[in-house]
Amino acid sequence: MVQLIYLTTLLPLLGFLFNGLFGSKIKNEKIIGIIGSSTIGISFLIVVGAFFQTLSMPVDQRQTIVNLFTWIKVGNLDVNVSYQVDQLSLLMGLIVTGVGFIIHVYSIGYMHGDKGFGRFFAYLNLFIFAMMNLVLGSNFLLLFLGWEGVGLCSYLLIGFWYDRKFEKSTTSDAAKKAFIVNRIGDFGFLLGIFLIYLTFGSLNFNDVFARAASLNIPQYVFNFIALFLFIGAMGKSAQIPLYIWLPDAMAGPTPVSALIHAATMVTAGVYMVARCSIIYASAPAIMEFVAIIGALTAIFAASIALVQNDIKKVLAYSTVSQLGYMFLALGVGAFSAALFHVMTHAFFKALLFLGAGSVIHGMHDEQNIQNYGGLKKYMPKTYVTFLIASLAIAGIPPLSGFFSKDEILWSSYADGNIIYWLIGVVTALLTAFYMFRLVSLTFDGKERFGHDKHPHESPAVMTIPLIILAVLAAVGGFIGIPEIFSGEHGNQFDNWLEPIFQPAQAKIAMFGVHSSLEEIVLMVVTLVGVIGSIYAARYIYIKNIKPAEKLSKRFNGVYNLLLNKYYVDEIYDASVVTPIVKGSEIVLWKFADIKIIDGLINGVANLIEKISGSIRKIQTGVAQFYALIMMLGIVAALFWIILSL
Amino acid sequence: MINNYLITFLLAVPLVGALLLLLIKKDKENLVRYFGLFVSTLAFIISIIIYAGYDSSKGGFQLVEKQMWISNLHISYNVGVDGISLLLVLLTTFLTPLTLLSSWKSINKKVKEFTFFMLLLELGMLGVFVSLDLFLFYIFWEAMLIPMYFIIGIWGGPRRIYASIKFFLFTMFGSLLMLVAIVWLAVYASGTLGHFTTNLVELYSIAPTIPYGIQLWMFLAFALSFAIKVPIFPLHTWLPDAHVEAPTAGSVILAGVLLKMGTYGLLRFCLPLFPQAAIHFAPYISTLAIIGIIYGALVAMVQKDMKKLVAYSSVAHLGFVVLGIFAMTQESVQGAVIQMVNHGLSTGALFLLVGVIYDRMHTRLISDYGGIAKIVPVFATFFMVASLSSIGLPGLNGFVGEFLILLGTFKSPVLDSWWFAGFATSGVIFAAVYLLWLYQRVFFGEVKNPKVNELKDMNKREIFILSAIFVFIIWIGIYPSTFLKISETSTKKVIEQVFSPVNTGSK
Amino acid sequence: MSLQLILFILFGTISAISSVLMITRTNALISALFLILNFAGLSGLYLTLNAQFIAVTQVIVYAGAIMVLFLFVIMLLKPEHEKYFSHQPKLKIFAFFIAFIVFIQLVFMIFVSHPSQGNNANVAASVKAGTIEEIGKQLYTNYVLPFEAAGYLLLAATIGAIVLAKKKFE
Amino acid sequence: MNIPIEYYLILSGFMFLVGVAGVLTRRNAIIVFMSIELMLNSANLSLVTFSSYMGNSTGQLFVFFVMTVAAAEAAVGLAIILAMFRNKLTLNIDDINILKW
Repeated sequence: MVQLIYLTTLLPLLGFLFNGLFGSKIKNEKIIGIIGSSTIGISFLIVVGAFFQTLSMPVDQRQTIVNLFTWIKVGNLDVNVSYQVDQLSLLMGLIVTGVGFIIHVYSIGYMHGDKGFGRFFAYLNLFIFAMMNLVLGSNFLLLFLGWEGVGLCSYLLIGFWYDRKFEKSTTSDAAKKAFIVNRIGDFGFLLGIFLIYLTFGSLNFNDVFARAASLNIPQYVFNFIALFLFIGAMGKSAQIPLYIWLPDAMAGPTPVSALIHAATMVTAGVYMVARCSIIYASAPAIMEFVAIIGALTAIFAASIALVQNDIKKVLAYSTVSQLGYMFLALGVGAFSAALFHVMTHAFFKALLFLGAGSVIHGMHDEQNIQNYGGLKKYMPKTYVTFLIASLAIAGIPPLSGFFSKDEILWSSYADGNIIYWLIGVVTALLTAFYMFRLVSLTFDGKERFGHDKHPHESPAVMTIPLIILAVLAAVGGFIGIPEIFSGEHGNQFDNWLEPIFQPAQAKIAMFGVHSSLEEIVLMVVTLVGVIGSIYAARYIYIKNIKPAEKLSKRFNGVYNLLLNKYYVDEIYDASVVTPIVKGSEIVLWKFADIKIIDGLINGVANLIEKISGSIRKIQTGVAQFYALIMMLGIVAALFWIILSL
Repeated sequence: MINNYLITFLLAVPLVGALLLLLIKKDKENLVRYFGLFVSTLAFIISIIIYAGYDSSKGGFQLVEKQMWISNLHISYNVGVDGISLLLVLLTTFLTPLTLLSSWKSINKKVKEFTFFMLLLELGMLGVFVSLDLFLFYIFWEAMLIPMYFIIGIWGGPRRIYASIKFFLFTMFGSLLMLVAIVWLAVYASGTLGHFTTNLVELYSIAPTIPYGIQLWMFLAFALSFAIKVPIFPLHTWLPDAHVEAPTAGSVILAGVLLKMGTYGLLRFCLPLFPQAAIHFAPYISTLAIIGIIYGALVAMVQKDMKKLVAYSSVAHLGFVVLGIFAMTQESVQGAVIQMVNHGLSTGALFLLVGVIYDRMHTRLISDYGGIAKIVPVFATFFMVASLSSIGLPGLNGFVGEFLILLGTFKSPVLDSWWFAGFATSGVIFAAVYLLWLYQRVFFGEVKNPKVNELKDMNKREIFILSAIFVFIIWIGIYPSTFLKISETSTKKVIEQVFSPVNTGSK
Repeated sequence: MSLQLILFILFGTISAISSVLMITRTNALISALFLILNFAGLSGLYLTLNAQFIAVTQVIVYAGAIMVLFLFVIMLLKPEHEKYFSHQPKLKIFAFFIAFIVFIQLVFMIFVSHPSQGNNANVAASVKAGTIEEIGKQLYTNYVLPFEAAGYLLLAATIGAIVLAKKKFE
Repeated sequence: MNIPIEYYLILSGFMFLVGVAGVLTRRNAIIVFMSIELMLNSANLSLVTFSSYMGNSTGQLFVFFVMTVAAAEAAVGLAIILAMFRNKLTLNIDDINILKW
């Protein structure tokens, strides 16, 4: 099974080609949907097979390299298309294909009747292809191939309904923004790759990491590599200051938001940093930087999510915030905690998005939560699953979110800084609050929509994926039960990933001495706070809407600041985008290019024309005059001869 | 044995074809078109045979034919290919039939003359790439201008006269200096070798012994001529005009092949002949190349005319190639060579696509379009792939070249600074900006211009042309080794010539 | 004073004076006649130089053929009389001045280089060189190619003259 | 042969410069043309002089060819004057300035 791992990229690629080339000709949605989903389903089975095969191997042999063919070979550079099957890539592969498969199935229902049905599945398959390359690639270049590939699919899928209005313009604007912001990140990533090649002379993970651990390399080089790579991660995983594209990415169809912009693609940055853990471990300053960015992003995005009214926007900012958590974890060296959160987040955030999709589907494309209310009696399955997911993200035991979030908070306290922990906790409280604001406004309370809307439960093809995901979101945390509860087995999840992070962990001084009592106290404190904020949210938004309104009026400035997302988009627009566009047009093109460079050249031409224009007057056309001049010449010539006699 | 005449045969095909074409009656336009297509396809087949006959593991000039021409001056008809020129020969013969095919419907007046000039153009371009004698090279280099001048001047847009004269004067200006340098070199050779010669292989052995101070001037004379052709910022202003005014086929050839002659010249002549000067000037030219990358991209971003946008993007792309050449590492030079081919394919494809839509709407202004993805989905898809290839998406051809160039620049001992690669890499952002913005404004959004509703999607002929290009776009993206292998030993040799101990010793 | 010198002075004076008169006459016809006189003087000078063939040819070709052509054209066209110094007189004086300067320079050069000094003229060779026999021999042996070329030149000139002078078909 | 060669040369030079003066000052195209013939003849005189004094016939052969050229020139030149007169109805070369820019 491990050797067949290339099928997990090949099959989606074939699915993409089939649906892309023939999708528009085949009118039958079933065929398209089945082909699109089954390629991913089979891939999932292969990954599962590979997983169990790997599990049966001894711990130190759990890495397999599947070499396919030489990609680029020039000079010392030798890059193969080869897949690395190990604990980390299998974990990511399981998430990608598993959640991917569920979302594919869900999309059959969600996209029903859309004109671009075939195109949609083609893009989704292409996405899985790219994402699998990203997580399976055994070198930085293949990682980058997937990295860019998922960016492309994200672009294509955000702009899927390219003629629809979205906010001030169209969805294609959002798509373009996503791609370009990602490109800014890629710029850093590319520099990182170059520097890696320059430093280690190879781009293969195994070579690079082995050399990083053994060679004596100056500190600043590590810092630069780590920093450049992290810039890439900032773009892909929507961290400050490059997070701006993700909320806009919600312009795409909801399954896309679930798959790409919540469960898989945006976690690519986390995966990449985790993959390069040894490099980061060698650059403590950058680790600190990662933690700070993560923490800031977490609380910053959560605060914006508090007041948003678009159901998907809330979830988008929530995603940004959760990604911030993951980077916080990476920054404090808790790599496996970050990945654990990647996994649980994939479950519950995908579920949330799919649930939101189900609501939007049932409410005929209405997305404003102020126009919902009391939907739980119309769509009970959606409600229950959505509630589970909300509890999970809020971190209520024993749902999955509790374990992963707790592990991050604990690590940030234990290995980082009390401030990280505080930010984490505040973010957790905010998360619980906005999630339950969302749940309350959507499913509880009075119905605030017009009579023309007839909310209905979604078909089975959509609800079954919801249920599956709900189960996963509920129980997914048990594979990572912290040591203090599970006893001598320890944290299963950590144990599985331990060989990957072992070299990095060895470099960072890990786990200062902390008592388990401390851990439990912190856990309880957080839990109490979270429950309190859930209660507050439910109280305010179901029973008594007044305080919220009063509050928002009283702090009108703050409220508007949050509602307008701190005006970051506008600031970027005014400080970066407009100057570049206007500067290019007015200064570079119209002035430098046309006036100066071209003007200089045309000026020379004109000058010559003018000079010759005046010189040509000498040509009177009277032959005698010419003869006279000739004679003058003869005089001069003879004179010269006479002098030399 | 026949191998020795293969290249002469390759040159003869378009020449004889062009002459035979003159015998066809003017009004038999379709016959003329089929004949032109046949001749150029034949040239392509021969170039494939040349490829088959070329041993890429050996490197060096192969399939060489040498006939003394002006024996007193040791000027010979000397042709041959190495890995670098072979790739460009293949590109030329590949693109020419496609461009002829693309102008099947769009060129209606003076079809015979058009086909004639296209074949002559092909001859000139092939001659430039296969010449191993500076004198012969110079003849082809200049001769190629003439058909291009007419192609722009007769079948061009409204400002074609201005554009064609500008094109002609610009390139002419540079090449005159080159002529002076060639003559100087030949005279220098007569001092060292005892006889006047323009034979490239002989000059390779003696040119590096030219005193450093004179080498600088020689280098500049050659480089200026090539820099105009490439074009390197700030000598690029002929390019947008020529591109915009030229007919589609002209633009494709101009972007696809003609610009490559400049970079090819840098690689074939400037570097090996004047290694010390090249090393001395490398940082300056690289700086100009990087300015070109960023400047070209920024100016492309704000263009209102699609063709002009693509033209400025060429400035940026060729900046990468020049950077790669002057970084002088194996990776970057290989990248530059493959990027020459890439640019020919992807920019050629973009020009063809703009031509396709221009044939239907007779406007290239971006603002006249919008939302046409729904109306012409096939066209939209092709345009998307071509744009992505130009942007440098991994898995397509553009990435391989750009990546190698940047990687090589990063580790270049000649430039010896991260800044070059750092700034150049920012070009990847801008490329995405201008192309995606173009794409968005043309294809996405709502239909604003009611005329576009009647647009017809691409027909079979157009699909065939672009598919042929896309095969290679994807091939190079996924399995570039096929092409990298061809030029590997040749580029290695160029770098060795630059850094050979003799040169560094005599400094 | 030898006869030769007397003849030289006679023919030289005729040539010089007639040339000056030729360029100063307002009537083209008179000018042409003076030019013929000048050619006749030249022909005489050639005889003093033992160049019989050239002397005869001079009379036949120049004075006979070419000048007749001139006279024909002059009479055909009836050119108006021109007022000699009326138009741009300064320029004309300047032209004469220049011509004079060049003449001085020439004379100076001739006297400085003094060609007659090292010249031990061989009369017999000189006489032989001027005979028709010698010239004919040279013309059909060493100079046969230029001779043919001259023939073609004349043919071309004939055709050219016809083409230029004939009235256009309208 | 007792006349110094200088005499002939000076005479030749004098005639040449008279011809030059004629070309430069006259406005009648035919007279200008005749002045040119005068210049040719002065050159012929030099050639014959040298030929005779050196006992070598080459100079005289040259004169022969010069005469051929002069004949051809006269024919074509007069034809041009004719054609010109037909177009412009003048022989005044001040009016014939089509060489002007």
